[in-house]
Amino acid sequence: MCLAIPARVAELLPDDRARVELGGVAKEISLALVDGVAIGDYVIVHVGYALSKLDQREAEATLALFAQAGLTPSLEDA
Amino acid sequence: MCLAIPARVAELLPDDRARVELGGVAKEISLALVDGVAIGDYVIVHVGYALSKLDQREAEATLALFAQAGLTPSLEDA
Amino acid sequence: MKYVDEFRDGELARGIGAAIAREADPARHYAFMEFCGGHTHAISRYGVVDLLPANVRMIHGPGCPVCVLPVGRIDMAIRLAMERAVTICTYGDCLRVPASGGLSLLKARARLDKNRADIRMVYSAADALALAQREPQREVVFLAIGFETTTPPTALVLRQARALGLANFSVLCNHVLTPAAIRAILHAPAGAGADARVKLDGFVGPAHVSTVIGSRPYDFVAGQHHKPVVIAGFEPLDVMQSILMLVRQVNDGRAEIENEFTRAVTREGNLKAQALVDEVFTLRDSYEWRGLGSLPDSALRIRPEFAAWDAEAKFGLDYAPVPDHKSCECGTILRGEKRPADCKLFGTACTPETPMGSCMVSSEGACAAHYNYGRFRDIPVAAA
Amino acid sequence: MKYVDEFRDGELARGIGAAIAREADPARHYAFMEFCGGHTHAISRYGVVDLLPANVRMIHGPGCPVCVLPVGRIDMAIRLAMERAVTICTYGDCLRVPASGGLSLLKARARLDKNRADIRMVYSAADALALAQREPQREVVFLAIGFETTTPPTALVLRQARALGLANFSVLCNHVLTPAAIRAILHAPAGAGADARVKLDGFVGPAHVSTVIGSRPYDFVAGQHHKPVVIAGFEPLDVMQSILMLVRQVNDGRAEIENEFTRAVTREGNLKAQALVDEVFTLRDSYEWRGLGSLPDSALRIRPEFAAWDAEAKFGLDYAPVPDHKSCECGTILRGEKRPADCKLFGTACTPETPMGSCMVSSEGACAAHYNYGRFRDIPVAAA
Amino acid sequence: MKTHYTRPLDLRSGRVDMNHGAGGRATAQLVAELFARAFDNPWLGQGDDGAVLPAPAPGERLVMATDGHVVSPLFFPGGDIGSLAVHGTVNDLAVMGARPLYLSASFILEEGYPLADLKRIVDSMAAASRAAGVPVVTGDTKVVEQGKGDGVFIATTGIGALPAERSPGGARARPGDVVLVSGSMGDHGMAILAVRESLAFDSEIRSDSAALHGLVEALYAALPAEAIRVLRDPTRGGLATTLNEIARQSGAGMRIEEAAVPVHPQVEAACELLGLDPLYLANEGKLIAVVAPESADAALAALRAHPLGSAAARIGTVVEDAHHFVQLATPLGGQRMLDWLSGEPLPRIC
Amino acid sequence: MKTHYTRPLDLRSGRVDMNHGAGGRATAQLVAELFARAFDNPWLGQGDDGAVLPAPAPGERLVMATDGHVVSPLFFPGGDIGSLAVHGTVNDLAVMGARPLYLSASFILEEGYPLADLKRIVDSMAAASRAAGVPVVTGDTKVVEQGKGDGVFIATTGIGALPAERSPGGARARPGDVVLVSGSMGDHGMAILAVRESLAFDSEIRSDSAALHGLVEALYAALPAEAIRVLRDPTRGGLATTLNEIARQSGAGMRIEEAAVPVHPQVEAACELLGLDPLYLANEGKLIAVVAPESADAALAALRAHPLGSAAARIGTVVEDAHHFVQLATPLGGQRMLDWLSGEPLPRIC
Ligand code: SF4
Ligand code: SF4
Ligand SMILES: [Mg+2]
Ligand SMILES: [Mg+2]
Ligand SMILES: [Mg+2]
Ligand SMILES: [Mg+2]
Ligand SMILES: [Mg+2]
Ligand SMILES: [Mg+2]
Ligand SMILES: [Mg+2]
Ligand SMILES: [Mg+2]
Ligand SMILES: [Mg+2]
Ligand SMILES: [Mg+2]
Repeated sequence: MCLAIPARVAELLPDDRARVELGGVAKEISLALVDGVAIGDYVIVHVGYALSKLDQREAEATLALFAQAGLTPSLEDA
Repeated sequence: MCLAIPARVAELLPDDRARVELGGVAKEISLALVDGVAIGDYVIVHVGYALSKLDQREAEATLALFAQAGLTPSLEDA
Repeated sequence: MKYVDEFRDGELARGIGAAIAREADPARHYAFMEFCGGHTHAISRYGVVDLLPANVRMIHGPGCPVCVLPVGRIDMAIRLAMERAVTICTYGDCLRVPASGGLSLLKARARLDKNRADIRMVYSAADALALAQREPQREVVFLAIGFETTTPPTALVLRQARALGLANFSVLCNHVLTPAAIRAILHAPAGAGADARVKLDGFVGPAHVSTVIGSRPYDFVAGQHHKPVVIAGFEPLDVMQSILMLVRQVNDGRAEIENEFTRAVTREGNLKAQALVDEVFTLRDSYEWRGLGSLPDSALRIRPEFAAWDAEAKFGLDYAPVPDHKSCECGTILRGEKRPADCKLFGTACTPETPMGSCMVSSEGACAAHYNYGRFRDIPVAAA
Repeated sequence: MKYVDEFRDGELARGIGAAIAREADPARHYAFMEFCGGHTHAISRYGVVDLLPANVRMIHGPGCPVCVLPVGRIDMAIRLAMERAVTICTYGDCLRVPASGGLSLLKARARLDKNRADIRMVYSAADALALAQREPQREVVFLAIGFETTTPPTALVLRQARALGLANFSVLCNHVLTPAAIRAILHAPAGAGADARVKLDGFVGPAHVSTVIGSRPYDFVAGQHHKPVVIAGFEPLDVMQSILMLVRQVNDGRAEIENEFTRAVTREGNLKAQALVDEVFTLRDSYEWRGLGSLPDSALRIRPEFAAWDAEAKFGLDYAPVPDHKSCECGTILRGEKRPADCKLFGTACTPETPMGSCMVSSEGACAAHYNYGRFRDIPVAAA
Repeated sequence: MKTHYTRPLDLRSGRVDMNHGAGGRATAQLVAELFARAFDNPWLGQGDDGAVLPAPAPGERLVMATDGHVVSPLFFPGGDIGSLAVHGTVNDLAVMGARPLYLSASFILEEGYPLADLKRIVDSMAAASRAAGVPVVTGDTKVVEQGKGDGVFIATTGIGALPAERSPGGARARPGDVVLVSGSMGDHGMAILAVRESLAFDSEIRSDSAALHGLVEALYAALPAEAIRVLRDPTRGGLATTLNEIARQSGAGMRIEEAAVPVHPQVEAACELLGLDPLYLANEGKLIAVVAPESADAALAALRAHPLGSAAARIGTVVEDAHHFVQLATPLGGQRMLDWLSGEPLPRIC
Repeated sequence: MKTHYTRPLDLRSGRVDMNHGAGGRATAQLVAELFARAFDNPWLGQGDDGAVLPAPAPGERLVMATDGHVVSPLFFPGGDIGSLAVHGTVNDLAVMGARPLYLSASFILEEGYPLADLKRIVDSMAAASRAAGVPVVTGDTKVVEQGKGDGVFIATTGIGALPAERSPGGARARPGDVVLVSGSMGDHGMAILAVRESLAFDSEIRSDSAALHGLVEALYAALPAEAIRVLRDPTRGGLATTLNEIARQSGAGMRIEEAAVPVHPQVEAACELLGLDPLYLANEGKLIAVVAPESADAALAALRAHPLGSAAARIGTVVEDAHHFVQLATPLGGQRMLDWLSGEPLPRIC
């Protein structure tokens, strides 16, 4: 449920709106539900609204966790 | 102007309406503008209203007049 | 069709034609105006001129309700539909009448937002009223046009609307009066082509209009203007017979109101219809006729008692006259000074698809009748 | 697409899959419920089960907002459009949800007089509001559905509508609460198939719902029910990682609320959105969930201050429950007792074109996901 | 295991919805359960993007004709849009002198249209196609939103084979040729008007909608191919417009005897009521034939011997005329032009 | 004497009105000044009820295909309804293996549609027809009242000639055959969605609308005709539905490698935003080819050598499967079904 996707904020617009960019596609959305968004931030977009900011450091950490899970125990021990 | 056509009253309907007949085609019209119409009468129908009754005797007289005009004087004199 | 077919009989026609040829004085010309478009139509459609001698000429009068409707009145209806989101209901004849800006009701309809407004053809005024009753959220305006024949039905629906207290229905009234137009023809000042002006020898009088108003209203034509009138039915034999009767009056030096259409027309007319019209309508001070200009006491307006159903009052409409094309010769054609083919717009800029002047508007107009039915007479055609 | 593609990497997936296989105890079975349809979709669309060992089984939960919408609520919207000439605006997902009498919003739309009413898809609640502003003569009702993610946008448009004093706009509110549904799953009485009932070993917790409500509301699952929860993103690697984390909790005998989706979910959630929701909505005493029955305190209604924009108040609507088809097994499927192919209606009377039960409604429902993506697993297929 | 089951189309109370045009399973189901079943033939059954068909015999040329059908109302006395869509295109092939071979059909359906009515239309179309011996070999179905269509539109295209010796064409009329019509004028147009809500009157007028290729074959059987100059079906615009088209294409004029043009008495009466001219009303089962003078009698006899031509009549001749006017001799003995239709034939009050 | 003058059509600010469809002078004028002028060819110029055409070469069979075009909006990045109406039908002929020869066009116009826009559409259609070398040889025009149409609908029908040795067909795929696509999937469908007011987003996505018969000829030039089992253009319903159609017709299954299916990155991104799957979106210039395994490399090379096939890819194989399922290997390494499109592809929130 709740189809949402992270998109990069490309431009801040009046009235709490922003232009976000995802894979070359741009769309205007509302920032009314999140505070303190800056250009370059990633936000999670759902039905035309940003629901939250994406924490880029946490994203990298999660990816690192994935990679670590994939390491065989022997390699991990090594 | 004022396209109108004589049609035979085939049926008297409520609300001052009638069913008229012309060459096998039947249509419902209003009799609100004419008084004393009976079945079998011919009325002159214009935009769905009878404008007047047709005087059948006068019609015959007019046709007779046409025929008379067509008679050549010589014949007429004869 | 009884009382129709008999009046179109070819053999009788030839007989009457022969009588006209026999009785018309070869030494003189006869010029008669058929006032009504219905007669113009019958003459053109049946090729009646071919049965008349060369010295009897028919001049097509202004008696076509859509032809005389001025551009500004159609503009009013179009504005109501476009700007006031109204549904205009009107007779099919009106849909193609040219308005300002290259529009007509038909073309305007193509530009409407049909979710809100519309322009619809009705067969009868009652259909417009029924639409307003059926769809109370729709604002319906009946664009009423016509001479004395369509006026009583309009009066009836106005009376009904008032009785029903119908809030979403009104009438944009353009009913005009035949006698006033005949008077205008008789009074018309000579134009630039005054020399060429044809003296009218008499009138073929209206058929169905006369069933309503009777023959009495034409008395002034004979009395004041010394012109004969023969009221005639709309079938071709009626027209021919009335021409014969006019020839006879002219030959006799008479100027009388005669009635060929005795099967439907009386001296008094339809008193019930007249009373009804009188209850609902009153004279307009002045009304502009396309091709004839503004004529006093020549049209009807809705009485103040019915103001709630008078579209002009309800929507605060003002009439803005729009001049006809300056090359249009309708005026002189209606007075018999010129013929359609004499107009330089005829058949080029002005055709039934794209009429420029009033006479090209309906198939009953002088120019349209000539375009549709008579154009071939302008040129020699090789025989089969 | 940054922060998307990396989370779909096939090589990493195989690594996590191998870790799960390695860490899962071959001597036992693991049954985890992914509550959210978003997870169900990711699992089905990416074939995640093929990367899991046979003793780890995923049970598809009720977390799909259109699946849980009961027939009676769609009926209310359809009645508004058909009988009250309203324009219903809603998300695309709702259009095909089956209602009474073989209808759906899409099929009802085909029966409307579009001149008066309509049923339209919108991408956002704001589009419905904009329509009402653009067309003041149109009565617009936004059929609002969804869990905690779509609720804040609905709250925003309600606040705007009140600020604008918009008279032709209202919301038919069907916002529901995730924690209440999880509670219902945990409390569900054993059905006839109680013996077959699967003990749930833990939950994959909602992704985007949790960005709004945070991780705190799931504490009762661990605290009262001693079940682990791992909040996970909706990408396939997120799901796999969360399964690995659940396996580890089970192996360790832990029951904790863990968060795999740290890049977007905090313990507190989006406080601004929560405050807004609180301003506009309040708890409903009870709300019927399709497949789960009536659950107390499980949904939101619009506060009395906004009653003028609450379609239920504005139009005096009453909810009439409509029972599901008696052969529908959604309830037992949601509890893991049965699988879609066990239902005798599956794939015959009940298909995505003609769904009979809630699980077949959206592609996120358990039955629909199996029909669309997994049906081939029910039968042996010859290899290429 | 049930893998492909779909609930049968609800042809009793179902309606067309957007899914039926989306190209997925619902579209496939509509095609399979309604169209393919009704039109049933091997080409359509293949389910490919088009139909593979035997080519015409050696020496024959192809003829291709198309017509969009948008009639309102969809059902009328004497037919419906389905039968009309077959006849309209078969007739265009027939009047080219061709043997009609195959039809294609493109349906544009409006969301909300009752499937039961659609089935009636499709069944009627299939019956007309079978009766004419011209199968619908390929088709297409689209659905448009309510308010963006009008129930059902059907565009049909036909392929025919034209024997080498035949070559009728609108440009081939020459002075002296004789103009024939196969029956009464205006029946279809008036049948439609009679059931328009706004005009409603009662009559027994029925559309003449019929396939004319049999009648055309009868004509070719009776006279030398070369003697058949022009064949045409006077549809929209009626006899008047069609004669003008021929006159313009041939650069000739015409003289028509109005009294010789057959008109059904009820059509004539309805025309009087509405202020219309039957010569401008559409026909959907009538033929205009311009033939060499020496073959005129044989042509008339051949037409009259066929059930669709029993009221055939000789109505006039082709004449030299640089302005290619069509002139009418009126029953009164006068002359007038019979011009192109100008605008739509709308009921008149004046 | 001026006898035939008509004021020229107002192609700048005029609008379609009911007169243009009445079949009289206004219809004739629209056809003459707009359609005949744009499509300009001898057949159309004849002005008869249909076109008389040379038949295909001896031994060749006829192919007939039809499509109704109802796209909204009428103009979109990469094309418009005019070019689409040509490509849509030419492609149906092409994927039958036929050389497209002739097109017919049936226009259903809505009262009020601007003539200037109609001219743009007709000009675009004429340009597409000329570029494809397939003339529009006959046509028809109807006008419907405002609110009973949607601007312009165009139904086109095509005739092609099928050489004796060719016989691709949806039923001819057999286990072991290789499935190729000529380029990226979903471009047309997404280009249309991008310009729908309700969804509007910015992208450079353009419809792939193009005529495919050149590409098909390149394929036939490169491999034995027998090796080309199935050709199809994945239009409505997209790749997923078209593969299922082929599987059903052939009574086989398919195994597709999802990662091998080319998708334009912006189409992929837009799909993420809207909750759509590119494999269900329409294409209007892409080919699916099922070829014999031994010819797969040659086929791929031939496709890639053509400008319309530069991104061609081998995406899977045909397998035995009594249930004729299309199965997809996901990039993650899992398996799933790729089912028929169910309903319309609507944007999702969940
Ligand atoms: S042809 Fe046209 S412009 Fe000329 S007089 Fe007649 S109506 Fe006027
Ligand atoms: S297949 Fe349909 S009826 Fe059966 S359990 Fe699933 S949703 Fe319910
Ligand atoms: Mg045709
Ligand atoms: Mg035809
Ligand atoms: Mg024809
Ligand atoms: Mg198709
Ligand atoms: Mg409609
Ligand atoms: Mg096709
Ligand atoms: Mg196609
Ligand atoms: Mg195709
Ligand atoms: Mg045609
Ligand atoms: Mg529209």
